[in-house]
Amino acid sequence: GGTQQAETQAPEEARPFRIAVVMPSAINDMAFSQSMYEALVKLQQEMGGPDKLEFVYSENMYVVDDAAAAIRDYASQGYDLIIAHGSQYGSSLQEIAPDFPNTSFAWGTTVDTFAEQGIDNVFAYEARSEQGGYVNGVMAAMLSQSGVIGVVGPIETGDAKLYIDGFKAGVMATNPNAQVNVNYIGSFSDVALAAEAAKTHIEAGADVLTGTAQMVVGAVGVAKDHGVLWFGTQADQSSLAPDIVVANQVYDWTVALKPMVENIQNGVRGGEAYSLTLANGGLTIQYNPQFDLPAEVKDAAEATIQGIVNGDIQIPVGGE
Amino acid sequence: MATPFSATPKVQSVVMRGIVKRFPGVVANDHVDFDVHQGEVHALLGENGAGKSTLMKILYGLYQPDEGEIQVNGRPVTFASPLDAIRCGIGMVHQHFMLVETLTVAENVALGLPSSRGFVTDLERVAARLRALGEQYGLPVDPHARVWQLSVGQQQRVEILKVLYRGASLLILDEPTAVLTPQEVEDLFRVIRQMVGRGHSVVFISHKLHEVLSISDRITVLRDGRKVGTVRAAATNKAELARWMVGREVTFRPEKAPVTPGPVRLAVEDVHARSDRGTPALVGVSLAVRGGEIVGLAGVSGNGQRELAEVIAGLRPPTQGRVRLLGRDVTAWPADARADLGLAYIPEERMRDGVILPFSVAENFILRDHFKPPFARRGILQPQAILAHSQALIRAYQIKTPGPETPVQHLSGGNIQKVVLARELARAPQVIVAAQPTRGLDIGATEYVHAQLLQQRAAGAAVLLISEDLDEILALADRIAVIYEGRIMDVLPAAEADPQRLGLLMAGVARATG
Amino acid sequence: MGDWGHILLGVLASGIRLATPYLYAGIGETLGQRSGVLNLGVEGQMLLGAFAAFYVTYRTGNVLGGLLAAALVGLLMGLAMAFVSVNLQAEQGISGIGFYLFGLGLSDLLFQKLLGTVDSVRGVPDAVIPGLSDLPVLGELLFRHNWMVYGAYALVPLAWFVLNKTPWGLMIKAAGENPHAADSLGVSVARVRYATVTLGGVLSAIGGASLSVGLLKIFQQNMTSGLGFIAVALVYFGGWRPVGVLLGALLFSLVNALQLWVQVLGLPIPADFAVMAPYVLTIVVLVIVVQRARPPAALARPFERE
Amino acid sequence: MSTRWQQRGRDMLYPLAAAGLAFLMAAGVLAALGASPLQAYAALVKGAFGSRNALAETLVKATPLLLVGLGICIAFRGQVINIGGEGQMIVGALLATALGLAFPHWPGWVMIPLAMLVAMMGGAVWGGIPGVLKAYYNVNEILSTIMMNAIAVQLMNYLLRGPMIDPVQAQRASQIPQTAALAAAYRLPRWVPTRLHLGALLAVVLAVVVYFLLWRTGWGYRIRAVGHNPHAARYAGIPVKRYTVLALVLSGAFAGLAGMVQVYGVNYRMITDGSATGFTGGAGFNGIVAALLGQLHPLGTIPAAVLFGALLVGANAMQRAVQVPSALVTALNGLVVVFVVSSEYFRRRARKRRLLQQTAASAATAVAPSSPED
Ligand SMILES: Nc1ncnc2c1ncn2[C@@H]1O[C@H](COP(=O)(O)OP(=O)(O)OP(=O)(O)O)[C@@H](O)[C@H]1O
Ligand SMILES: Nc1ncnc2c1ncn2[C@@H]1O[C@H](COP(=O)(O)OP(=O)(O)OP(=O)(O)O)[C@@H](O)[C@H]1O
Ligand SMILES: [Mg+2]
Ligand SMILES: [Mg+2]
Repeated sequence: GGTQQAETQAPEEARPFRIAVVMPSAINDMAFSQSMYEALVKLQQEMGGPDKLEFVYSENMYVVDDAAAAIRDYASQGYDLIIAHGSQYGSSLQEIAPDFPNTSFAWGTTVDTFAEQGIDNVFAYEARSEQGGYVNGVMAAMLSQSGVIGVVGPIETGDAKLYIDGFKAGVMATNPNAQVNVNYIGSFSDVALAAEAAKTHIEAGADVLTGTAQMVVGAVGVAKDHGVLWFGTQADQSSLAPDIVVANQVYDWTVALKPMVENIQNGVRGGEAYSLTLANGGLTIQYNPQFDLPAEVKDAAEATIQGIVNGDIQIPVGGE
Repeated sequence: MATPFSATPKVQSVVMRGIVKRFPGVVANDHVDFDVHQGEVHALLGENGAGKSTLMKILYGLYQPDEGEIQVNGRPVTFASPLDAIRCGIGMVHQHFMLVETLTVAENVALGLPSSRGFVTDLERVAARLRALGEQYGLPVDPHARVWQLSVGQQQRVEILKVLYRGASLLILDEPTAVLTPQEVEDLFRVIRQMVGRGHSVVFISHKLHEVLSISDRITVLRDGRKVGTVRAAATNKAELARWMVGREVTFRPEKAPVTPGPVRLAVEDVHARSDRGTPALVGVSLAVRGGEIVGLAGVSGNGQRELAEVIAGLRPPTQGRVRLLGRDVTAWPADARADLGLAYIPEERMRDGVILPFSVAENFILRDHFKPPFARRGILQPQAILAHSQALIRAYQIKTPGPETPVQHLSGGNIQKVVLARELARAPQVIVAAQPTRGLDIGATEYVHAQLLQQRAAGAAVLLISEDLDEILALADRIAVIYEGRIMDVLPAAEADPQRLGLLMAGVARATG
Repeated sequence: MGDWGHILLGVLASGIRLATPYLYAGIGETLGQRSGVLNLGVEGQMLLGAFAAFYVTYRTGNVLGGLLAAALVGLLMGLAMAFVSVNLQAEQGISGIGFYLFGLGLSDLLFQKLLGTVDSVRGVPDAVIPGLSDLPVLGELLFRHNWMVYGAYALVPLAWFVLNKTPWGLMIKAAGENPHAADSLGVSVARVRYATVTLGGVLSAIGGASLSVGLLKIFQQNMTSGLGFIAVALVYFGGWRPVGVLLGALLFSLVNALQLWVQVLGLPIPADFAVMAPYVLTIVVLVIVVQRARPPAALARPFERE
Repeated sequence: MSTRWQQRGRDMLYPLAAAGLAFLMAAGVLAALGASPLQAYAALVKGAFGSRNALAETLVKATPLLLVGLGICIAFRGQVINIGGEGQMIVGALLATALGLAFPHWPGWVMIPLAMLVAMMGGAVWGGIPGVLKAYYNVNEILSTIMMNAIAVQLMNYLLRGPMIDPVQAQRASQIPQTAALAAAYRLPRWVPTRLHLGALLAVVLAVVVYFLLWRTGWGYRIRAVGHNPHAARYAGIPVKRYTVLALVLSGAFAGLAGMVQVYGVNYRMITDGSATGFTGGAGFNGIVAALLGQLHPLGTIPAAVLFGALLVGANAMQRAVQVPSALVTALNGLVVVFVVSSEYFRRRARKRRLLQQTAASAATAVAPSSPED
């Protein structure tokens, strides 16, 4: 059984709100986990520092059953919200959450709160990364002279697949004659192979590249060496190669976290799903200020964002 | 003779005093005194495990003594490693050869020596010097041959050359004759005499008393790690030495009762086979052994004995020809089926092929029968039956072991040999193939093995005795076959054989008619 | 036709590059194994080397300093491994796994505490050899890599030379085949093994550096991602000969380069199977080309006189 | 008899002291990172043993280590180095999961044993391939098992993304690479409210079985004989190659079972994060360490696996409690492994010195006393 708590009765000032997060990679991966870590730091500042929001994390929890142990442990320590930041953690949550009915859990990236299974204390959050992918795709298509664009991915699933599907759609919508070559290297950590994949793309004529997950830092370096343009996602990668990074889709998880915290403080423990979108500001396209982006490209990007926000542009993603 | 160590001082005298060396559970050397003078051959005698090798390894810097001191040319020395001993002019040829089989002869010799060309090896120069040295001492070798391609006798030459090359003037030869043919022993003795003539000194270890008596000036006998005494060779005899070593009288001529041979139990017909290297090793060998008969197979090692034994045992498929056991054609049978039919096999390299060293004595006894009742039922081992069997064998064969659970690797060489023998003979074999069954054994153990083989003969078994020791063959065999380069040169009744004639046949000199 | 030529060229150039870290680590491991020591900690040494090189280069801007730092770190790791396997006679399989975990963790820890985030450096420059680099086909294939790539290939004849033409080579081989024989001639087996294992550590660390400041110019946690273990496997592939290791590294890398192309060209093969290809082929080649080499007889056996 | 146990007890002191030394070294790093070592290690111990749940987690972690370790005992006794535990776990789990999902309506007591069998077969095949390659094609098993691991990972990724994907996920945009959940009836019984499942008990029983197999049956005898001395085994008529293959087949079977147990006992479905460790938790590797620390003895592997499991579980708890980077935990594990395996030297030396003293003291006996080293 879980520890009984009565956080809803407690006045906000009485004690800090406590969040624990379990992440699959390191908090400085320049990608998925770092974006969550930064969101928590930002949220902490916004809420008024450690006195108001306390958070702890377990990083590199790529072993699914270790993550489950961590989640259970945090739950029994009476955290207010436990975030399982990885789609692979879903089934663990599904099992643990019912044992701690007074604790809230959050699962990303997904839309599934297990409401159908009768569980009411799980939130879900996802990033509609295909949106930023689409915008990046539009810009990539316009900037590419060769009409060949390369993508480096880890394995063909999850967040990576969403982003890449969106990116492809964006390119095609802009230049139907363009060619998007996709390379999944089969790993989230093999930077050397990611770099070589980027080189292969360049050999195959690509003059614009993008990619997703933490191993792409290897590909960014290659792009830099060859003066080929790069579009980033998940975190701002401009610092790696200020000359060639055009823009990044940046995740701001606070957009999902804030309403969750509010809900919990109001006694709602779960059942809702949040999406980071361009519309709600959870996703933003951050242009690299050091990159001299032609005005018409930027305008097209802004127009695309607008189109996605107001629903004019539908992005086809999903099933095989 | 210019060697890299030509500056090495001549050893005029070595004195070891009060040497004590303990191993867990054993005092290998217990206050042993030993000395060697320039120009002398000093033999070291003792049963298996008496401490001979240990004493010499201490002198060579391989082991450090727990107590005692060593003096070279009157000055006390401590040898932290063989390098120190080598620098003093001491060299050792080990009981178990210390050669890197994958390297060439010249490389083995050059190993550890600085090169005249600095960063690059000077193997040609080493080879040239090696040839010169070989000529000087009558020890010819091919410097560019790989060691694994050499016969045992040749390997021994390399060992001696290695030592001489380093300028040693005191040579320790630890059982150098155990694996040599009589001819090779003669050659070795010639070399030893030549070296002594040049002012070198030699420590000679052997279990063969006649060798010791013929080559050495003085003899020291060890027993159970203690020194029994030192005598001048001229002032003693075999019987006395044996008594010193064993502590009792030893018979040298085994009692061989007359037995009427029965039907042919083992027959090899026109067998051809290849060696591990793919070269022809047996070329049309035919041989028959009757029940109640010991046929000795004499020959210099490497002439196909090993392959013949393996073909009979079912471990090497012949390319041509048949093998019959008890009248049945078993050419296509696997090894274990032949063993079950009544074949016992005592392999030549028993440490490698005959026992599993980390296994207990009891486990080694069931090496062939671990799936058969009473030792196993439905695949499950039966500890009581195994234990009872082991105790019976340990008693019957007087194997010196703390118990059946002791790992075989803790036993002495002679006792390991007894384990193999006991296992094979306990299966009531009808046919026995025994390869070099007494090699490396002390006289007590040798006597015992001989008695066992004769007892099996008396019980009606057919025995094929493969040995390089002509004395052994002459003492035991009813008929003697000689093998040379994969062919049987001749088969003689024991009565017609003598060492000279056999030696000629073994050297491949065509049938000595008359 | 020109297209395929272009692809072939691309595959070759990328294979040549990808083989670099395998060569450093594999040659180092070959020397160690020839002397009788199995080092499974290569991956950890590579990671620490990669970090040291990156960090020093990052802080000082001096890539030579970075390489020196990597060598130093490799030296220390090699000495530690040598101490454990030679003096303490520890089971080499597990102690290697221990060193791997140690290197994996420590490199990551230092990365987090000293750098904090992924960043890039200028790193080792590409060779631009006037004339040669501009040759039409060969120039791209052979003469436009960074200097560390050439270093890796230069190691192969060097290691061959040391093993087969020098007194040290004799001692190394003897220590690995029959340490008792070497010992009985006054060769210090311990010293030989210390030398090879330490040198192996240095080379592994340099191999790691060839990633962090050579090929990629970044550092990321666990950036070797199993590469060190493949390097060990390639030593077996190569039959403990430097040239064999070279062939193995090239085969593995070329197939890897090829599978990247297969994906880029959009051939209808699931990516997972493409990624699998180098591993499968390495085994298949060994089955077809019968491997005759035997491991050094004393491999992974601690040496003790009594 | 009692002295033998005394000796065993004394022998345990060395690895424990060594681990202590490793912890002491890491304490410095902890302090440098601003964490209190005392507090950290207290959290570690508490996280591994401090409560019923902690203990259960430790045992859950130890289970696959033990199962893989048992296979390693068999393989290493047969002188084959099986580094392929990770791949064998994956393949075993894939087959067992596929079976459970294909037939969701059978009774649990039918499916569970069947799934175990199938998983063992899967692992056996994945281990058997390197076995055959080694015995008949002279392909070194270190090489082939490392390669087979990578192949298994990609096979898993392919199957979990494609043919075996959870039908729910197949319809979603994100397509999480996981299978559907197994039927509730197929879950290994648990000791609620913890995650401790039947697999742990099974592993302990199997440790005894492996002990029995290795030392009380003809097959085990042969595996050990072939391992210690293939020449003598051949001379005794044992088909050496077949037993080399068998050693790897059995070893793989145990790893395959470990994979199945992780699915049927812990996760109830297969999920991949693209890496082997994501699923195996590194048990395919760490099982080797556990077996070697257990002196390649199936019964010795039990405490070794529990201790190693405790270290892994406790270290994660420590990370949570004092918020040290997980990297430190990994490095600490590495140190512990190195120190513990090195401590064996001091144990051997002490034992030898003791024997020498006895030898010096008592009158010399001709034959060494029995001191089985296995
Ligand atoms: N959804 C995800 N988003 C971001 N990172 C992830 C995700 N899932 C897994 N990872 C990370 O990917 C890494 C493992 O991936 P990868 O496949 O590269 O490992 P690997 O190097 O192949 O491992 P091994 O060689 O041990 O099999 C882990 O750090 C894990 O945290
Ligand atoms: N390295 C060692 N460790 C433990 N015991 C040893 C070691 N070397 C020798 N012994 C033991 O010391 C004793 C003397 O052995 P040693 O080899 O000196 O005998 P030996 O006289 O040369 O016998 P053999 O005629 O069989 O060669 C034996 O009991 C042997 O078991
Ligand atoms: Mg990987
Ligand atoms: Mg001796």
